[in-house]
Amino acid sequence: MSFDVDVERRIGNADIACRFSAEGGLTVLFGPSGAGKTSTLNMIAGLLRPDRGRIVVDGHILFDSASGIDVAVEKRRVGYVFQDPRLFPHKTVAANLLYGRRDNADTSEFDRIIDILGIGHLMERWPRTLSGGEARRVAIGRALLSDPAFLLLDEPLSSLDRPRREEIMVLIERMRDELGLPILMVTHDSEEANRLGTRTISV
Amino acid sequence: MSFDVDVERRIGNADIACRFSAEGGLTVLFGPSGAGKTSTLNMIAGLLRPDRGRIVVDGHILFDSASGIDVAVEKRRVGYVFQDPRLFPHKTVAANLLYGRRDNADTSEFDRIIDILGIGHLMERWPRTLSGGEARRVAIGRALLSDPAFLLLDEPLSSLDRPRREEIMVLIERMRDELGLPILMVTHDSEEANRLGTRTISV
Amino acid sequence: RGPLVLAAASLQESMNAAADAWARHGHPRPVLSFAGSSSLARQAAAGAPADLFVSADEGWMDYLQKRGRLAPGTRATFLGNQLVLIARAGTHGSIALRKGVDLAGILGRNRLAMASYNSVPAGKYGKAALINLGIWDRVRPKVAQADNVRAALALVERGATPFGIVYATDAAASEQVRVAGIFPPSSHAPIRYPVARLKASTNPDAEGFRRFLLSKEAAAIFRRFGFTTR
Amino acid sequence: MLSAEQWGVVALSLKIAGVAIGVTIPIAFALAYLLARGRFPGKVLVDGIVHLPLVLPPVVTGWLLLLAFAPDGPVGHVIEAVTGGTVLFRWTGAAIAAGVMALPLMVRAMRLSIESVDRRLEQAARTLGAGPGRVFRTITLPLSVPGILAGAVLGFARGLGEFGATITFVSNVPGETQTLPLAIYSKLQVPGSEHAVVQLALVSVALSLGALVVSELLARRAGRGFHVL
Amino acid sequence: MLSAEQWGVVALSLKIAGVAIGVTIPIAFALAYLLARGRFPGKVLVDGIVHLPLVLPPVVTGWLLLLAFAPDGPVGHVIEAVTGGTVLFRWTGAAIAAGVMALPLMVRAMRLSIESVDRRLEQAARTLGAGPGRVFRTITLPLSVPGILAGAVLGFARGLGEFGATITFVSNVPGETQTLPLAIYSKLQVPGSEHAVVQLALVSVALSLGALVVSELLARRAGRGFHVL
Ligand SMILES: Nc1ncnc2c1ncn2[C@@H]1O[C@H](COP(=O)(O)OP(=O)(O)OP(=O)(O)O)[C@@H](O)[C@H]1O
Ligand SMILES: Nc1ncnc2c1ncn2[C@@H]1O[C@H](COP(=O)(O)OP(=O)(O)OP(=O)(O)O)[C@@H](O)[C@H]1O
Ligand code: MOO
Ligand SMILES: [Mg+2]
Ligand SMILES: [Mg+2]
Repeated sequence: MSFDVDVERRIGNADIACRFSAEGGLTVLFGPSGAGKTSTLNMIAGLLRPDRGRIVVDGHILFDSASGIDVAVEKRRVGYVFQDPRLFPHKTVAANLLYGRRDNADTSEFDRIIDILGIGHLMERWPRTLSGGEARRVAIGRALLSDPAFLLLDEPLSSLDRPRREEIMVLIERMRDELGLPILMVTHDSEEANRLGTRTISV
Repeated sequence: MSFDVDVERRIGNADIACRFSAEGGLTVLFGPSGAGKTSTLNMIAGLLRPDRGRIVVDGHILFDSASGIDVAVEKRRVGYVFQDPRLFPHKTVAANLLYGRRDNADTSEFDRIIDILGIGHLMERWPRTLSGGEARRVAIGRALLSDPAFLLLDEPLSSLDRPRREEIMVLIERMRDELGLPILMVTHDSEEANRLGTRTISV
Repeated sequence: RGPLVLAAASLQESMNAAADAWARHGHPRPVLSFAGSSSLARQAAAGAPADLFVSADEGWMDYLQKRGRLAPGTRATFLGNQLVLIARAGTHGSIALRKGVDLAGILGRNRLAMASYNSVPAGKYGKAALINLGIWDRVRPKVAQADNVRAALALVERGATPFGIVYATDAAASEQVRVAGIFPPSSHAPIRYPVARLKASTNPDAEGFRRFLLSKEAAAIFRRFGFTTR
Repeated sequence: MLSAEQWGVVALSLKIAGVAIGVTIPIAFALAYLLARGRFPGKVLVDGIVHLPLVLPPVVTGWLLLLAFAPDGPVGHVIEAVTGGTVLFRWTGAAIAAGVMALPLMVRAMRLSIESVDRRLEQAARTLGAGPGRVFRTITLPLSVPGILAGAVLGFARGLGEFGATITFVSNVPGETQTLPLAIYSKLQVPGSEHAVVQLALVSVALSLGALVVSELLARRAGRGFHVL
Repeated sequence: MLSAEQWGVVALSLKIAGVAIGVTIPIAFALAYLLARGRFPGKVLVDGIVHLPLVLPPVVTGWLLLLAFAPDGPVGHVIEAVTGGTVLFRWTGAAIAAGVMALPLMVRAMRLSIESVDRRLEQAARTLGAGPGRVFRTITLPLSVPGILAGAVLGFARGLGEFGATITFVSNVPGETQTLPLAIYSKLQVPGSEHAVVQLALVSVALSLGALVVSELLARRAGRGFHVL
């Protein structure tokens, strides 16, 4: 239940370096626009290869430039809510939600998450017909339902109204506490950061 | 310096109806996800045709189903910041910013806006290389620089950090007050709503 | 199935009639594939499993023989033809094809349709004849080459060119053209159609049909279409 | 209406074009994927070879096929040893010619579609636990469907219309390699057969229109919701 | 190396394919746009007609062109009256044949690209004050560049390789309509010319490879930053 990250990467003219160690709970990643928050999450997820560094989550070494370890993205068991929804346009909402699901997942959990996200009525719809907030909620659902070992959340609540936000925050808190998932979350909302964050890291 | 909107439109199974009249200043459009805020803005911009209704901005009738008036999108002089950035992927940031610009626009204004948005160093970059917040700021700049007669802002500040947000809010306030532009803005942030909003309308 | 016969384009109607007659004797009807003799010879030379080859000149038959593609002792020349200058039906006047005839002048800015003159028999005979008449150098720039004699015929039928060089049998087959001049037989090598069985042939009926083509009955059929026979 | 013989030509043409395209689709897609995504030395060369049948005169392609598939040619030799037969003058040879000629068209269309697949969606799929194989099957492939369909239609139409390579490679054998174009060509050479030419040409047109309509319907179904259009 | 005569053939081929494609690109794009975006009755018909040259045997297309452009044909008549000349047996006729045969390939590729342009970007442009014309010029057109290039390459290659329609329509006139494919065909028919055939075929291949490379470079330049790839 921990992150141990120390990565460096050059993109264009920007040098992105991020180093932190977080034991348990939810870690908030804080920083101005363009600081490299999304890039850091991408490196942890395995979508962007660090030039140098080491990524350890919950004791599993996901990347280590020194020993040449680089676990494949699909083996990292990450639940990643991207900054943009990235729903699969050729699949219905239901198919999007089920895409990352394991066969042995229990259905009551599925129903609960769908219910909290308030997307039960959207199941048969195509992504392009969703409103901004609806798409965002489906994306959260898709990540949470993939039975992840840890969560990367890139401004997951930004386009949602207060009441909904509140409910989803409760859901995230529950995952943090009951399932003991390490969570790394980007947010610009200090209230959110204070409420959820076990600790805050600035990039 | 006013909005006078009364529109109805059916999309899929959703009936979207919105009626409000706002004199001067900045009007905040408030409502849960999926309520029809974006659809309402699209109707005012002319991108979505109301089934029935009437849209008057600053005394200009933009749409009136009764008398068959429907002003073309490009004639409405709208400054629209979409919920997603929608930058032109084949144009550099600079070209994106200049796309809607009039020939007689003054350059000092341009420089000021670019400066406040903090995107001066991004001019030669391609949109796909921008971070989420950078893209959002370019989209705001593009809309503000098109010499609009009114502004439609769909959660324009959602992916920005506090300090930047603060500066852009000042910019929007200035446009509201100095240029007297009617502004319609969607936000889920009550602090923002209270600060900027001359009035708040719930959908 | 009947034997596969590769036959020169000018045999279109007559060979079909011969095949029908053969079928009426109770044999499977031969399968006929028509094209310029040159194209057919190429396929046969590659060892394609056809049974008979009928060329519009001896040259392409020699070509196959040299490559060892013919069944020994099966080559025989059985038909002859005439070379003519055709014009579109409904036009008038004829041209005496003598030495030095001003064909180029008559063509003016128009063209003369011929089969490819370096390869397809009808074109090769035509070129030889024009050389013999001493007018090749002046006519050559005005020639439009087609990929077999029937394609040249079609150019005149469509009015794309006022004149064309084809066999007398082709001219007879079309109602839309008329003979405007006959090339003196001495102006080109005799037009002769040899037939031979191919070494790759496996059809038991092939030899029978080859012999039939050399028979009196077949000769009568071919004469009906304007060929000369031995 | 058409005679029994003409129906035979139509059926044969459909069989040849259908088999040719059916076999070529996966090959074309594999090549398109390689060209769209692969980075390897000699890529332009592969690209060029794929385009050969398009730029070479069909008769030359036919001639090369003839050389290769002749009983003593490199491929024909193998085929003879394995099957004891030959594709020369056989409908199988006509299908090979149609497939070869259609290949570059299919590859181009498919490649265009693969290149416009948003790779961020593939990334998203991988974070959801899908390995490269599953990502390909569930994301890349279905999102390329417009190009696959366009390629298949182009290829099928090209296969139906294929003439030069076929007549050079497998000759014009009624009932075996005489497809619609060859039948029309034959008729064109027989004075006074304009009626039959027009009839067969109309059949060609009807078939390709049919293929078009089917592909449009498939495209609409496949893209039910997801087309931005 | 090539003889002077062979260089002449190469130059003529390039002229014919180049002019044909240059003239056809805007026509193809207009048709592609119409088919991608238009909603009108008879759309499938237009689609079908555009595809005709693909599905009809080239010799039939050539024959139809001959009927239309012959001095007493409907088009030839008009041309004769206006210009006093004819395109029969002229390089202009060969270019017409090449353009007609290339058209369907170009339309398909361009259409595929136009269909994948995100229309929300066009909406954004309109809110910025751009009328339909400017939106088309500055958004739709440049975003379709991959398809335009793919179409142009396909078309150019097809034009260079065009044989059946050309020989039927404008015959095989050295120096005027004898393009590479026709020259190769002529050589192919003369025993012992394999060397010349191979030489000319290699030139064909080199030209199309050249076109490919140029198009790849253009594509890379045009898409410098914006390709998702
Ligand atoms: N094509 C469609 N078919 C069915 N329903 C649709 C379609 N397009 C939009 N909708 C529905 O219309 C409603 C209004 O959408 P809109 O985008 O206006 O919402 P919004 O208020 O902007 O929400 P958000 O805050 O989440 O962006 C939503 O419930 C959406 O699901
Ligand atoms: N291809 C590229 N070329 C040049 N610079 C790039 C490229 N890709 C990303 N960058 C830069 O890298 C930096 C980090 O981007 P990143 O997306 O990680 O920022 P972020 O912290 O997530 O910002 P935001 O809060 O705005 O989303 C940005 O300054 C961005 O402009
Ligand atoms: O081989 Mo032919 O019959 O001269 O065209
Ligand atoms: Mg980011
Ligand atoms: Mg919205």
